[in-house]
Amino acid sequence: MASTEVAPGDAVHRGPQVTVDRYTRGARINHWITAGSLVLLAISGLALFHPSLYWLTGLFGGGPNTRAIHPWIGVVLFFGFLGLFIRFWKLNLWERTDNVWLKKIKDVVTSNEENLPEVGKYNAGQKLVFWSMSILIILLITSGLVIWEQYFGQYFTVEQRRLAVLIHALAAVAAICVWIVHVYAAIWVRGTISAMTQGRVTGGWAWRHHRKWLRELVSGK
Amino acid sequence: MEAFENTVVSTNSKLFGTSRGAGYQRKQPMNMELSRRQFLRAGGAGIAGTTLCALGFGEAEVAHAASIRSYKLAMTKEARTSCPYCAVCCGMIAFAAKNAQTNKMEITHIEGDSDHPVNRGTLCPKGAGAIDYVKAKTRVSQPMYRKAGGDKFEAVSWDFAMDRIAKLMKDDRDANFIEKNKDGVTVNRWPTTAFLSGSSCTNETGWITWKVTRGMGLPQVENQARI
Amino acid sequence: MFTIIPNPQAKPIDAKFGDKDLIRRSASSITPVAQRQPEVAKLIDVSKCIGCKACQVACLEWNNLTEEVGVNVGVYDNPHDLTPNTWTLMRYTEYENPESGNLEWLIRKDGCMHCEDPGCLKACPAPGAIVQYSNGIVDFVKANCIGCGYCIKGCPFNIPRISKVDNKAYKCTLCSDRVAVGQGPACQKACPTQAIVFGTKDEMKKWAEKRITDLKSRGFKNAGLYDPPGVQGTHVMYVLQHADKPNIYAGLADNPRISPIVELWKGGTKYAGLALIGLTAAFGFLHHIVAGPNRVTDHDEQEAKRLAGK
Amino acid sequence: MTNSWTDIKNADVVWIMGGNAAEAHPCGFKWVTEAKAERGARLMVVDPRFNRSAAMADHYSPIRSGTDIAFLSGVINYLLTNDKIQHDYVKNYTNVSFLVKEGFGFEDGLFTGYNETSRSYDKATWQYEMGPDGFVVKDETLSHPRSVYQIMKKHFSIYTPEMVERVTGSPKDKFLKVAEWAASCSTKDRTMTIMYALGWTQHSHGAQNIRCAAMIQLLLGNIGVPGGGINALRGHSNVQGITDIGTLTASLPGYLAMPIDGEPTLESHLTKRQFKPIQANQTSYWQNYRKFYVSFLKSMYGAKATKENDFGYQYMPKLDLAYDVLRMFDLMHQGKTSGLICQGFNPLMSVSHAAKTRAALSKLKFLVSMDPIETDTARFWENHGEFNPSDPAKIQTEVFMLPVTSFLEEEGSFTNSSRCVMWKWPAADPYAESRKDVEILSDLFIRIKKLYEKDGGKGVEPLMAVDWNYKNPHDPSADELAKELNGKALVDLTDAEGKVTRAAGQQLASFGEMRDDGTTDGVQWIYTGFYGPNGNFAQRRDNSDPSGMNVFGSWGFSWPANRRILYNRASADMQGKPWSDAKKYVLWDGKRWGGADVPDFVPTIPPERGTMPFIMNPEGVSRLFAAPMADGPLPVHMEPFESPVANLVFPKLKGNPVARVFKNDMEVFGNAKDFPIVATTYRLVEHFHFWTKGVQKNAVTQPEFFVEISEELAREKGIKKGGMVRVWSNRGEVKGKAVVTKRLKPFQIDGKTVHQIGLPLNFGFIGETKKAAPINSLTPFVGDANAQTPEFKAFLVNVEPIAGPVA
Repeated sequence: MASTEVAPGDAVHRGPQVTVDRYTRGARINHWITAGSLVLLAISGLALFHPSLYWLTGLFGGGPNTRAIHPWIGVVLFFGFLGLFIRFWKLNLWERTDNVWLKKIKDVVTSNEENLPEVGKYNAGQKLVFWSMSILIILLITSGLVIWEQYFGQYFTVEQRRLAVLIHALAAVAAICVWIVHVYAAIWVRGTISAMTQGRVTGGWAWRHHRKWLRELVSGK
Repeated sequence: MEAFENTVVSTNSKLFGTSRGAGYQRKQPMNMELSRRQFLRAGGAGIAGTTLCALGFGEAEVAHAASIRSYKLAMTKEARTSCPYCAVCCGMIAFAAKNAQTNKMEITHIEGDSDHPVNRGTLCPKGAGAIDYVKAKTRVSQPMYRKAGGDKFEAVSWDFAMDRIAKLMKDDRDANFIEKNKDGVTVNRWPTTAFLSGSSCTNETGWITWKVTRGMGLPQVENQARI
Repeated sequence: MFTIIPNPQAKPIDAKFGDKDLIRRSASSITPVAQRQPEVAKLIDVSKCIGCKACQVACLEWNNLTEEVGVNVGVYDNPHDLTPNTWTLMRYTEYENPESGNLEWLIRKDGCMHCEDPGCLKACPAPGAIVQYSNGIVDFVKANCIGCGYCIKGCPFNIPRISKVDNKAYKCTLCSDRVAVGQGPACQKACPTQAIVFGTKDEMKKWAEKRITDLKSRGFKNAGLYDPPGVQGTHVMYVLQHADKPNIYAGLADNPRISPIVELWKGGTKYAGLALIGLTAAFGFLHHIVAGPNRVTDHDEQEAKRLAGK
Repeated sequence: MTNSWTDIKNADVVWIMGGNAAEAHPCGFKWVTEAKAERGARLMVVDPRFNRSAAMADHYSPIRSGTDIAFLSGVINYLLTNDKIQHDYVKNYTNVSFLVKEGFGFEDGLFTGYNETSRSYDKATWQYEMGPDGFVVKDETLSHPRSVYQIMKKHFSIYTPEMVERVTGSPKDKFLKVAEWAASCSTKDRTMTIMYALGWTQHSHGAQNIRCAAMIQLLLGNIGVPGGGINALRGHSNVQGITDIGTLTASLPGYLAMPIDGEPTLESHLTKRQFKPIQANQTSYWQNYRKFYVSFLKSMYGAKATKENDFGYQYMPKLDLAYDVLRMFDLMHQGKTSGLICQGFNPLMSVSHAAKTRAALSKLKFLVSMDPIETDTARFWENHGEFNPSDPAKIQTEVFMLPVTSFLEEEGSFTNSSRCVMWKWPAADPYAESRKDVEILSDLFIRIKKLYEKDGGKGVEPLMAVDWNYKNPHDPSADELAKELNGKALVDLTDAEGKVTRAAGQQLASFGEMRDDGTTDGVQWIYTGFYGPNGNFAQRRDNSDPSGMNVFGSWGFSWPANRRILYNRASADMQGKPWSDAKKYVLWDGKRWGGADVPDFVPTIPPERGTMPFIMNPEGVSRLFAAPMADGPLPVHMEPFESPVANLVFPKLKGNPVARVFKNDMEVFGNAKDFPIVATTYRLVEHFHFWTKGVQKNAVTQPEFFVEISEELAREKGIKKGGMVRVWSNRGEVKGKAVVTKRLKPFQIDGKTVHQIGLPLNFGFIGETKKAAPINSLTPFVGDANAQTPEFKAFLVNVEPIAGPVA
């Protein structure tokens, strides 16, 4: 049967200790570019968002540079994330089990995973992060272009630019929160980070958190 | 304000402007003080007091703020002049400073002369932009000469230009000068060269123009009075 | 005739107001100067304006600005809009008065209104890039400007323009440098008909009353002063023949105020946003303390081996 | 201006017509807005366009270009029929009661004495009836059919409001409002000022436009009175001064006349001009003509001017005909002229029929341009495509462009439109290699004299006779020249008792001191006193105004004799009392004439003597009926030479019957069939003539030539706002952007719709503004019958949209 949870490059390695390939090199590079630009955007954005954080512009060589660089990083982020989107959107499609998983969110946060349905490559939380980021980044890039004074200022009315700047701020805040959740989850769920560093996780990790994915990998060969 | 109707307040009121900025400069500070008092008096209707503070005549001394451009006219030399354009002849003050390259006094700013009874310091867009007239791209900087049938101007020396013009004029005058008309009346007329006299020249220039043109016998002399 | 300010002097003069007279500073909290200088104002009497553009030229000249020579597009307005070099602009409207049936050529001098509650300053993220002096002048500080264009969004009159050359924001300074040495703005000095006058705001209001009375005597029953309360009044005011409909004067805002969107953005969002971010982080932190990490057990590894090994 | 810029503030009604003060003289227009704001004056504007002045007006009435006489005559008719005239004034201070000779008549628009072949009038029948005592015969009752009053009533009765509407296109009600507001100033306590400019002068009947205005002001008693007068708003900064100096073909300084062939001796010239009073006890100032003339000759020829040689009268060139600017270019076009020197002058732009001007310039041997900036004329030989289609290879003219100092780089005096002579001090050093006009002309004159000394030649004696006694002959100082203008005593001047009144070498204090025996000199009698024994009054900067009447009598020097309002004795009644306290100005205090201004009158002549205020006229009074006019003693409605309709008042009249038209120009007049649209030219406030197109800041504020078109005409022709249009007349074409505006409206003339377009004149092919062909490519080459001022303000064109940028 055709696999629904396995992405190209995913593979199981037997041995004294089972390991599972979760992310290809390409995927990882893509992820870290995206991650990096998002962090830079957050810092530079916050610097211009609240006076108390204006000092952060120092990291970019002062206010004018921060103003000049921020939108370009935004472009990088957009294409970076576009890459991730193309790679991952299929496996992030919503399924019935995701609703069950969400209903049992209490067990999620208390780590009682035995009460949860078996999860494929991505659980509902990860899917939510994925989709909210997708939407927020689209909002950010479009509103961002509208307020990119240097090149696009003249094409929009002041009213439109005002709206855009507000949307940009709100979306950015949301995106930063989502990012925090994403990062925290990676830290909280031990053994996750190696997936994006070496590209592989332990069999136990896969068994514990993405059993359905592991089963298919195994049965798939 | 009413007091104002009768005297235009001013720096050099009741004074002859002397030659160029120089003499004027010497007197100026004293008169500026005088004018400030006059200003107070003139503005008398109470409001003036506050105006003065607002306009910065208070005594407080403070450093320049980051945003406030340093005072452009400091250390310039000023002269009273008259707008060259229309016949209102608005009074102007021209501020000049020495240009290091040319070592010449060059205009840095022009504004209306508040003392002048007609324009009272105001200027129209032409007067207000007069600095770009003296600095115009099309300002002629040296004598230029275009040969007969030539397709360009070439820079020449003053001597070349003036000698050539004098020669051309003498040849034409000798060829066409009429001493007596057919009735034997002395007419001393040179009818084949014409002179258009500029109406933006000073009266003194006008007189020299009259003297030279008629002195040579030109009947064809006109100015902008008709057009 | 309104009081004539004596000619400027050609010698150094200390600025009579400056940093110590700030009442507002963008993206910074300062304690406003205790003793405000008398508020100044420029009064533009549209009914006396012949649209000669002397103010435009005087502005370019005094501020050493160079505007490019454009083209005619079928109107008298040149340039066609405010630019980083054109800080003031005459806008022409041919208005057929429905009541009198007369044609009126309404000519308005556009430019910074120096609002008492300046939207540009509110919106500016760069500390000290926009300041407001106690006499009411709102000024841009080039050195601190980062060229983000937030001031444009903050301004209820669409005045500031960002230069493509140095990416800084520019607008009328009310000739702060002239006012600082006891002169009026360059445009006011030039104005041939005294359609522009300058002095304390109280004085300007008194003068405006006189003008309005004259206009009413000529049948402009709605003549009035434009000093919009929406921005707590301005330091550039208009005398309008038809104060009941400012909009006919080339779209002068009927009731200008800082856009609610900008208020929301610079008000609630700023704090709520940071708070939300903080909370999310805090939640993670607490959760980690309470629930601790979610670790893979040996049992999990065995299970994985078993599954794989089958 | 009979009055002054600042005096406008004393007006109760301001009437602007044939001019656009707000556009052309903004800083002078200030006094109109002041009169409105400070004393509630009302402003009315009559113009083909709703212009900048109209934007400030309380009342605006449109008028078809070139029909001012009909409109103004309508107002005169209104004043006469409604008896809205200042009776005491008119009766005493005008020639209203004079009788005109038997045989004077007027029919079909022509006065008696018209000669069709010579296109001129024999004025014999236009003269006053003179009594045996040598004085004019009057009828104080004004009832005599040949009294000026009765002649006027008859003459103007045809200009009814209906007729005015039919001819001028001004709606009856709008016209009547103008007439009523004017009439409101026939009372003794109210005055109206009339401001005009080239909108009145630049017509083939320009002088008669102004005659009408003067007559209105006389009927209202508004001449010589504060807030009144008839005020010509002059163009160039010193056009007044240069006109006073008389660099005009037939002029000497101070409005003296050039000798003509018919005046072989000084005596023959003078006797013709020594007007004797034609009423008892009048002064007729021209009795002193001889003194002024001789003093001038002494300045011109110095020691070479002696009693024996008629004070050098013979050295002076004599005129065989008047070489006005139109004839100048017609002769040039015929190839009869070798050289042209332009001093701050741009004829290719400013003379009518540019194609003719260009062709004329191409026939010159040499052209010299003395100017601070490059002019289009200096580059007339250059090819600038459609804007200046010249072929350099075909043009054999040698051209010189000499750099001249700008106004800021030299000192001297300007005389503004109010006749006020004011000094300016140099502010900067000469730019690059530029030299002052005075240096250049002196240098040229000296070089030419040297050539004659060396090689001899024709006309050496008159050339060498010219007095050139300056400290530095190559650069006479402004101060020296100013002193010459004023004049000085050449010997000790003594009075009847032999007491020395003015020591030899001293500057004269007034023209009253001039002598006709060669003991005084002085270029310009009207300026005498401006640089008297007490120094250079042009430099006076006392701006106090003791009288509060905006006189500023101690600022500069206003000629003549520092008078700020001309004929100001007329501000008082026969007894010397002001007409009203509101207009208190010059009055008799029992011993002398005095008041706010210097009396324009002999200060010691008591009112009882009955000496009249208009001391320049032999009548002593002003002229409602003026025989000296070339085209009639009274104004007559004349259509422009190019007109969309025939003369509706006098169908037989074609243009001005005595205006001079050269043959080749007559041929290129356009007809109403091919050119149905009326066009007029004008200045823009952002520009000054043709200089400021080279001034960057002004180019920014008005960058490109445009054509003003009514919405109705635009609709008819399918012209878009900002689109390109082509405008052509029978002489040439121009192209520009269309400014479609409500400020122009079509006229209903005798039931037919007539469109008018407006053409700003400030653009050309040299400078920073977008290139354009000279507007005078379109204008006709015909001048006013009296002043030869070209008819720029009313001619026929056609217009069409063309491909081009649509903004």
